[in-house]
Amino acid sequence: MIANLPFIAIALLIGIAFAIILLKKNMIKMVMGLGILESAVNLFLITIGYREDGIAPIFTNAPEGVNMVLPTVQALTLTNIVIGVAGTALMISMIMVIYKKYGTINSDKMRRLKE
Amino acid sequence: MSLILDNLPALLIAVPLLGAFLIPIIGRFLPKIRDAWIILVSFLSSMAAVLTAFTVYTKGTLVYVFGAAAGSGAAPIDSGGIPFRIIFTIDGFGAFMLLSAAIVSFAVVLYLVASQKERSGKSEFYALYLLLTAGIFGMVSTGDLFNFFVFLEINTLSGAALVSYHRKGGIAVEGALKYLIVNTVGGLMVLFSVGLLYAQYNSLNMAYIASQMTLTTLNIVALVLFITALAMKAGAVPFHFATPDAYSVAPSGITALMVVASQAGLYGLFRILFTVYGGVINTVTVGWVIIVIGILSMVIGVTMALPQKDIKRLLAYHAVSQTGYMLLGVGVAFAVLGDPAATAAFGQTAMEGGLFHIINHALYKGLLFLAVGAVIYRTGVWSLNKLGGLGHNMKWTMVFFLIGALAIAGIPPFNGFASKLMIYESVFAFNPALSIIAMVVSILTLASFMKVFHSVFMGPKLPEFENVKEVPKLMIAGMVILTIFVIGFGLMPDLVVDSIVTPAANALLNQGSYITAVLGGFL
Amino acid sequence: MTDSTSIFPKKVVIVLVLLITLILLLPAAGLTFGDPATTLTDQYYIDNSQVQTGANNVVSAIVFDFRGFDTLGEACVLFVAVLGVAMLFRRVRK
Amino acid sequence: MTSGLIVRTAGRLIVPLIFIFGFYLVAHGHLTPGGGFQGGAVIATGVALILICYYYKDSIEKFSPAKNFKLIEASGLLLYICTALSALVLGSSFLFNWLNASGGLFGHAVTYGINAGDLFTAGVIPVLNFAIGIEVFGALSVVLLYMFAGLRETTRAEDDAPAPVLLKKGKKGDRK
Repeated sequence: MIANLPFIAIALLIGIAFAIILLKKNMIKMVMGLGILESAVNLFLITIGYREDGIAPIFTNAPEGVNMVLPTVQALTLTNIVIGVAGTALMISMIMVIYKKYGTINSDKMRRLKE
Repeated sequence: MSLILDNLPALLIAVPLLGAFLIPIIGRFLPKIRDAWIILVSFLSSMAAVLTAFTVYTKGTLVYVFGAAAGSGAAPIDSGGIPFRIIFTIDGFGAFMLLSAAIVSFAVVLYLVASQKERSGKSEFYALYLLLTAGIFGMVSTGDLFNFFVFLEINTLSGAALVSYHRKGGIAVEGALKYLIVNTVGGLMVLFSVGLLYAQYNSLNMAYIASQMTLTTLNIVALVLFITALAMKAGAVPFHFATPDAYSVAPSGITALMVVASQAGLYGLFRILFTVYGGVINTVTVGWVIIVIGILSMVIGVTMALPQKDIKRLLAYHAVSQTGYMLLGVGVAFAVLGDPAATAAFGQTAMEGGLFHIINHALYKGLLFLAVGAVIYRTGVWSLNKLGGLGHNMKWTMVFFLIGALAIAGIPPFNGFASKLMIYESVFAFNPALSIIAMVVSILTLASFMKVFHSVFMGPKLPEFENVKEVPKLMIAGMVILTIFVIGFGLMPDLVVDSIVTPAANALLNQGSYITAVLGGFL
Repeated sequence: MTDSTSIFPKKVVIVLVLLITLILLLPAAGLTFGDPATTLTDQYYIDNSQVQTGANNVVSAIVFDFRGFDTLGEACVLFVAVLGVAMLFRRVRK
Repeated sequence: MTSGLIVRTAGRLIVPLIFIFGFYLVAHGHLTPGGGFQGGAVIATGVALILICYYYKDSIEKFSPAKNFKLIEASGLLLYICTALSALVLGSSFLFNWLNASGGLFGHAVTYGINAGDLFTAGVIPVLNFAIGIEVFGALSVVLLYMFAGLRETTRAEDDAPAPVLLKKGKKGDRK
């Protein structure tokens, strides 16, 4: 069980992220919660691709006769990181515009949509 | 010509993307031809989608391998029969969704070119529009789980950016932010479950995973996450809170396409349920989960819609309610999937009704949003209390709105009636109570729309709307396209069901044919 | 079922979060760290990346060749974000 | 409206090195850890450093306005999709690696197994790496520039004021 520590850490990270997203009223903190969630998923992807004593899957000047870790999940993680950056950039910009118009980033004070 | 026909699935994505990438350059140096360019690109991508769908209906499932050398199959022999490249698998259901997206996206472009004429930031707007179209096309054609996630993110981000287009003193941005946060969480849940499946089967191809699928705890966790996340995307009830906020503040034309975008989430849900998990899970339990989500969406959507004063918000709640019909029909079909006799008796019809409702909903809800957008375009007023007497000056818009309203309420001879009748009949055979709920919801929908119609178009001419004119011709052209399909599908339901809906239903019900199409002789 | 945004009762949230965490602890029981269940696809990539793509870096070979289409999609996501940011901060010209 | 002398001088020294390092990461993406995304992001940090050293208004005057970066980004994407489409014209499928081991550009045959690495291998992969590098560099720079443009710039007096003036009261929404 203790060898599976990374998976337990992932579950805890996701729990923390959801708690932040659902409880915090400061929108920047909600976006930070999303960032934690995304990092947890990235960590999960990397973790499932690890092989005992593996090296990075690159042939240039690699040592002889060792296992390589699984490369696909690393490619997926790379993709997800960029997607996460894009999403965060968009969210932060939206919050900046909201702050300019409303003067607040508290999600309690800005629910004008409710009428 | 054979170059185009051989590579249709690639062109489906490449054409809108190429168009979108060129728009910043065209907008900077040749702003005069920008409108013509966007109409051309949208027309070409819609044509590519229609051609793809036609090829699928005539020649069977299309399998396209990205980056493979000419002549090598989906699962090369030296890999031991595992498809290791990204594969587009377009079967009857994918082709069906492509058709619906193609029709709506082209009609909406015509509308938008006229209605957004006076606004700033159009280069970005149109590029995002094309990217949203490409995202929908990609979601419904891909046969690869991670690729599905990537297109889901394109769909989400471009949808959110488009919602925020008008800004409206921050309200639009707020709606967009809410939509973006909810859907990003959903997207990450999809990715987590993709990771769970990858950890067990070391593959991302849907067909390969389906062929290896067994019932483990991890797979159940993954299924729960998939259902939650894709129901979020589709705007079904426990997660519907972002949908009305986003739809009510988006530009009207965009909302029409967003309906299709949320249905792409529904596509993913059905694809995962039927194709990936179809053979192994307890279909009765999961089917009832889907049915309950559907019933809740129907009832809560329509009850929230009734007291709304904001006309677009009202339509958005009806969109939630109509999503329930699709979930109900397909949920019933999934619940009886393990029972061939029941499937033959009513499951197949329920499935066809649910799927037929997808395209019908895209068409008439698109028409309604465009008509309401036309009213707002001329008057600038959202509130039902302040509108009135517009039928005198906006005759065409009134006719289009009436057609859409009758179609959504399920009145013959419009298309909503055809699909709702199929759902009522088959669900009645499954469980009469569900069918009665569906009918009651339909009556409430009719009541709600009669109220809207009366308060917007009927009554005496109001002095403040004295000078309101009919909308420009291009906007009418966009609405006419959708109206033709609404009436056409209503007049010839049998023809439509036989030619496009039945292949879609068969594609979902027959899991083996999907797997064979990709993996070929390696089973 | 109200129209609420992020304002749930605290107790509900805590229960929900605990539930999510517990469900996600299941993978820890089902998977082993450092020893993937099967490695068919990945071993194929490692063995064939030099033959089929000529790249020494297997991750690069996957990102740009075997799964190059994903990368196109990902570049699009970044493009979407840029267009969205540009649209949000645009100045309205009169 | 500029930051201090030390920051500016250090920035001038470091920025070219950042650009060169980013270019190296992009160019060697198929041989060593790195690639288009990483290299593009590194180059964009150089842009960020310029923004920090010279503030927004001076930077866009000295450097380049955001709309040019948008063109750079679009051209990177066009390079990617045109490379992908070129394989269609040659009769294979979208994104096929037709330059690999062809003898032409980036077409040297690779030694299988562990080797020292040859820059001119891997066919279209380096081309796509450059395309993505250009795209990411443009994209992140545009995002940075627009975000800076959306901010209210502080004046020199505010910058030099003692900290409590700026950080007064944690109450959100007080400042207009």
